[in-house]
Amino acid sequence: MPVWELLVGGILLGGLYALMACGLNLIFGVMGVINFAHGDFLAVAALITVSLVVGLGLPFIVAVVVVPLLLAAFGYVFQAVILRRIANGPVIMSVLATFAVSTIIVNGAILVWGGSYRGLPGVLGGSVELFGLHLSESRLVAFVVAMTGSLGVWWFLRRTRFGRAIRSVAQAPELATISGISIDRVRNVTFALGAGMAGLGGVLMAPTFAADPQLGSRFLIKAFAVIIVGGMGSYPGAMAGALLLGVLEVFGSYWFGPTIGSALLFLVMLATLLVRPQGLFGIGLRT
Amino acid sequence: MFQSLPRTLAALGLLTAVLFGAPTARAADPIKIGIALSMTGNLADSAGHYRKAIELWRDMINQKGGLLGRPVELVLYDERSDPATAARLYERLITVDKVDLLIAPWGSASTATSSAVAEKHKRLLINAGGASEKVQERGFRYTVQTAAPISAYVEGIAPLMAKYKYDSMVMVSRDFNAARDMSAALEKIAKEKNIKILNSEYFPAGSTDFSSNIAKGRQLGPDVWVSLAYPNEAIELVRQFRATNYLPKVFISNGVSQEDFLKAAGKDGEYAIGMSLYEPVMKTKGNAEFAKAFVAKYGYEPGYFAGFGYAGATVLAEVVTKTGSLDQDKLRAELDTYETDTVLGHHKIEPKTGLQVGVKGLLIQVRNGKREIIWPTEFKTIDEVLPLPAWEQRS
Amino acid sequence: MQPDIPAAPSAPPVLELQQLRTGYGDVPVVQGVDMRFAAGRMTAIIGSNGAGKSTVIKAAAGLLKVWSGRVLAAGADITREPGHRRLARGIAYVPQGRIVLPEMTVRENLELGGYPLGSDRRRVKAAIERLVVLFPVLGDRMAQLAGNMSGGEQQMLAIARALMTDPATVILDEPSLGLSPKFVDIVFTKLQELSAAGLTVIVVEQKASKILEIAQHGYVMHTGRVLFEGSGADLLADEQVKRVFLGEMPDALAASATAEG
Amino acid sequence: MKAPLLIALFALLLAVVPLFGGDYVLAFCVQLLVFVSLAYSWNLIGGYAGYTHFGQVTFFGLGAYVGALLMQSGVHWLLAAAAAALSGLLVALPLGGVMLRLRGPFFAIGMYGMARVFDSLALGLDDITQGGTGLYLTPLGNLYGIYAALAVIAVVMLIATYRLDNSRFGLQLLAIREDEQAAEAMGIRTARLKIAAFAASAIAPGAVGSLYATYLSYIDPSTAFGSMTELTTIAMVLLGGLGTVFGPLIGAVLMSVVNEFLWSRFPELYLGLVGCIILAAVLFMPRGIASFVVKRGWRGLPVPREHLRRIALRARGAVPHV
Repeated sequence: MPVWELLVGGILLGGLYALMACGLNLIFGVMGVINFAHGDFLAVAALITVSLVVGLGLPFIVAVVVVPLLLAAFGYVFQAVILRRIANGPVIMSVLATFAVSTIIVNGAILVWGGSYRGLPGVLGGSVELFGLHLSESRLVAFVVAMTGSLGVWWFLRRTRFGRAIRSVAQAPELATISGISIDRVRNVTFALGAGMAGLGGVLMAPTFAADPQLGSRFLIKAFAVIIVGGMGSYPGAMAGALLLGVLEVFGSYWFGPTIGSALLFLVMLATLLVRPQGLFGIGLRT
Repeated sequence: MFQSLPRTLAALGLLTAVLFGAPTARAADPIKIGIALSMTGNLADSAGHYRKAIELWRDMINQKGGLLGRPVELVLYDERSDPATAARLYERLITVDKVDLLIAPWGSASTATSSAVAEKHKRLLINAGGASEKVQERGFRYTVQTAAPISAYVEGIAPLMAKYKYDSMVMVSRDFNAARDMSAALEKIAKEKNIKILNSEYFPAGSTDFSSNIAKGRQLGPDVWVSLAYPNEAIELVRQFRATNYLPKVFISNGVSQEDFLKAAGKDGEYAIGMSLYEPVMKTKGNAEFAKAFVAKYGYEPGYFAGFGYAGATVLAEVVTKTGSLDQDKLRAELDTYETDTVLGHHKIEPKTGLQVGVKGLLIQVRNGKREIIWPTEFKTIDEVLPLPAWEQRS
Repeated sequence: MQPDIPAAPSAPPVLELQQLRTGYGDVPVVQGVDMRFAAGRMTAIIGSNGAGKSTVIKAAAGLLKVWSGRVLAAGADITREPGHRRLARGIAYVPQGRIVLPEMTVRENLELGGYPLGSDRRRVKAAIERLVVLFPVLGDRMAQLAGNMSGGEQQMLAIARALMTDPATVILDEPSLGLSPKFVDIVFTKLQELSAAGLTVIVVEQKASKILEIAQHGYVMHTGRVLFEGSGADLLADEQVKRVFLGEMPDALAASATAEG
Repeated sequence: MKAPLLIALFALLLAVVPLFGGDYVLAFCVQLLVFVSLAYSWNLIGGYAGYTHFGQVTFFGLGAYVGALLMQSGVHWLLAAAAAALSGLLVALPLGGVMLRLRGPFFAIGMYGMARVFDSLALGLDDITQGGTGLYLTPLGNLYGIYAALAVIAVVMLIATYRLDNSRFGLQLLAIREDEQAAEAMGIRTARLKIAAFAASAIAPGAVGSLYATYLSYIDPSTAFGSMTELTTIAMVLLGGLGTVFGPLIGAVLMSVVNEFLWSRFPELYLGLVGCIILAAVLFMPRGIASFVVKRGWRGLPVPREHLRRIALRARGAVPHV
């Protein structure tokens, strides 16, 4: 059995999962909003990236900067205009709202890009050799960005004034209000941040996957699995959870075939929910 | 609330009329052909090419004066890649829109459900987009396949392997009905030709990671890697081959034979081999005209998804012209023995099951960003390069 | 026993509620309440369970949408102003129930209270130092998780946090809730100290007689309305208040009190 | 007295449809009734007990496969549907025991994962299910039988919901939704009730799944466990009114009609348009149409215990401390 190859493959896949989960962890883990449109944020970001790089011939790095900003702006407006109005309602309302937005995004993307698959040939397509193993360049970059990004957000939430404000809004919104924090503003910025991270995720996934408007639903549940296994709102946890799930999926697929391999992801998620709802690693921001 | 009962009923009646009434008024008494296919859902991309070809066919035939002297009109619906919706929409096409002729949806699953509806209404359904043999083997009288059957997809593989004395393969396919049919067909061939099948796996639709399959492939070292998959999966496979510096001696997938693959895989897609059923360069009947018009209208070369749609419509139009009628039973009877040539090649069905037996398969190789035919020899446009050149030897 | 500090007639009260109506969802809870909180005074709001005491001050603190009526701060209409702007007007609020962030340290909790001070670390630090003098118990626990402290200590932390921005007015919602008698005394003494130092204190309390002993002014609420108003001493002395609200009273009696009031 | 009248009217309407409608109207009604039944079932656990989740297709798909396999071995389709209903119940009992320990979004997401697990099983156990090939069945000659069976299920679900709404059980479920701990403190055996509601909510989906397979004469994993089926059902219930007697019916009818109208006229936009409609409903009628109409004083729609319902539907996190 090619243990090392599978392990490295799993870890790099975990990096992609961490990337998918990064923004969702802020939005679901910290704000408690189940954002059904998160996968579509990723897909649209990937599609915009393809359009910028292949269509307009801009360098990839431009997309890395521009696309997250675009998505962040969209997220801000989405939160400020729509989600804010139902923030105090039952969780299921935000689910329905984000689901509705998801269908609108998918439809819009089909109108703009058509249904076909798009890729980024030539961008980060190569492989890097390390100790006799061949690692995907694009996944390596995604992995590094996901890990540093996660650590960065973790530091931001713990150590900065605004990060603390986000945490207090998540844990006790009333307390935040009486401490002079505008819940609306914090939520808008948090959602924008989460959407921006989804944007970055989408950009970095564009070189790996064939992107199409309906790519999103494939990513969504995996991203949820990652943050549930890792612990809601916990960034180190999500990183560890993503790696664990990636490794598990690759090994599981190797042993039991891809169908069961990807089902393992959900089984682990269910087991975590039932046995250790706070996540396998440490404590989330919301308990 | 009961005082307003008459008014409520009137409103209900109006609503019913709006809902279930035919959406378009008749103009110059056209012949209406009904199709429901995916505009959304996971088959939207492949169905899109199919649809474009059929729309092109409509334009072309109308330019030539239509069918039986009447203009052709398409009634198109989106079945959302959902077999249930497809069934309902064919019910609608038949009973509400009262279309004259039917062409099947894209994909075997939706064809399975819509063929049952057509059968119930004794309506001819041209199965132009479903490769699975199971659909035909149900013995539905009114479903006639113009799409290539699974056997056509795989027939080039054994000769190619024999030529290079390759004797082992792995199969990694998306789990859907046609892929399972294909595996069965390949297993049969393998038995006859003494080919070792080292591994046969299915991945669920929506899979994007093939790390474990590649690791297994590297370990097993097959000569040939076959994937019955959609273009996105073919794209992701070669990308991941490249990214992990893996390459079988031959990589064959039907997903390679589409424009999306050429564009999205770019250089990484070079030398990949595609199972194909149609190529624009083929010297089949009417193909030059079709390919030219297709490129002119849509800006890219048609692949076999498009070829299927055009061929299905062509066969349908020919039998209608020949019988001079829209009577479903007459048309079906004529199709029993009707043989013709389409852009796909020869059309011929097995009368009992309606299974297509005329269309032959091709193998293509991607060279300089274009599809070139490498098999069978009579259509060959280029000599194949095999085994696939290693990644580091490519510029 | 308290020196009476009459509010200067010309100066508007620091906080004033006019014909306030509010509730939760569609359910009305507070049905037309008028209250005036004069500067420097300690005012107690008492009443039975469900009288609407907490609801009134929540609305005053901007945490609950006001259905009708007005909330004035030093004469300015702040009815529609969002809750997070109250601190800027010098009005702080100490909620009841889960009152600290248990997974944050004491220092982080205090820093949260100092959020409006901005990112200037020195100002935050100075404020914390000032409060440690007032609440010595917090001094040696700065690095401890707030959730690990006793209920009384958490209440101290909550009050300290509310004072981080040095507000002129502080509203407290049942600060004695769930505390041991010893800590209730400590908390009340602390309130008295703060009041004596010039802070305007508004406090909702179940422990009515105890709070009326130290408050200069008081409101008695029942079923969403103000039943009685008066100085702490007067209310303490009032037979009806005593009979109905200061002892264990059956609902029927309260109803009769409502009818009479 | 008005509710039984409305139910009778609905039943009557269902009875006359086959007399006047053509095959397409019937096919439309089959789809509609599938969703009505699913919506009422989901309403039991999601609306009354407050355990909203995204895993109802688990039972729908299970029923489809159980029914299809039985029919393939020669069992009559009605019997197969009954067996499928039973399979839903039998699987839901232990599943409920385990999953209902989860709350809020965790239960919702957990059940979504559960549906995916079953989906994978349908693909993975290909010796039994034929994997992605799907199961082919002999089509029934016409739709009347299936229509009638579905109509009966829909009416039974409607009546059951009406009875529940006026029963002690219903009240206890509402209490669980409102505050589970308090309900427990009041002596309500919450665990048992929740599981009962969950299991009850799995019966009709099982049967309906089997009937759906009969209707299509084909079933494959992506049809049986489709996420769209799930989300459409939930959207219908929420649109109509969570935890109300007529909400699911109103939601299902309205959304099916709107869907039908939009996709035949705006095939390229309808998905987005449906999204816009749902969004508008969420923003402007968050309690669903049933409550919206009642609030506007339309007395035709009976809603018992209105006051309680209003409290129960109040925003989370604004529980009064009065």
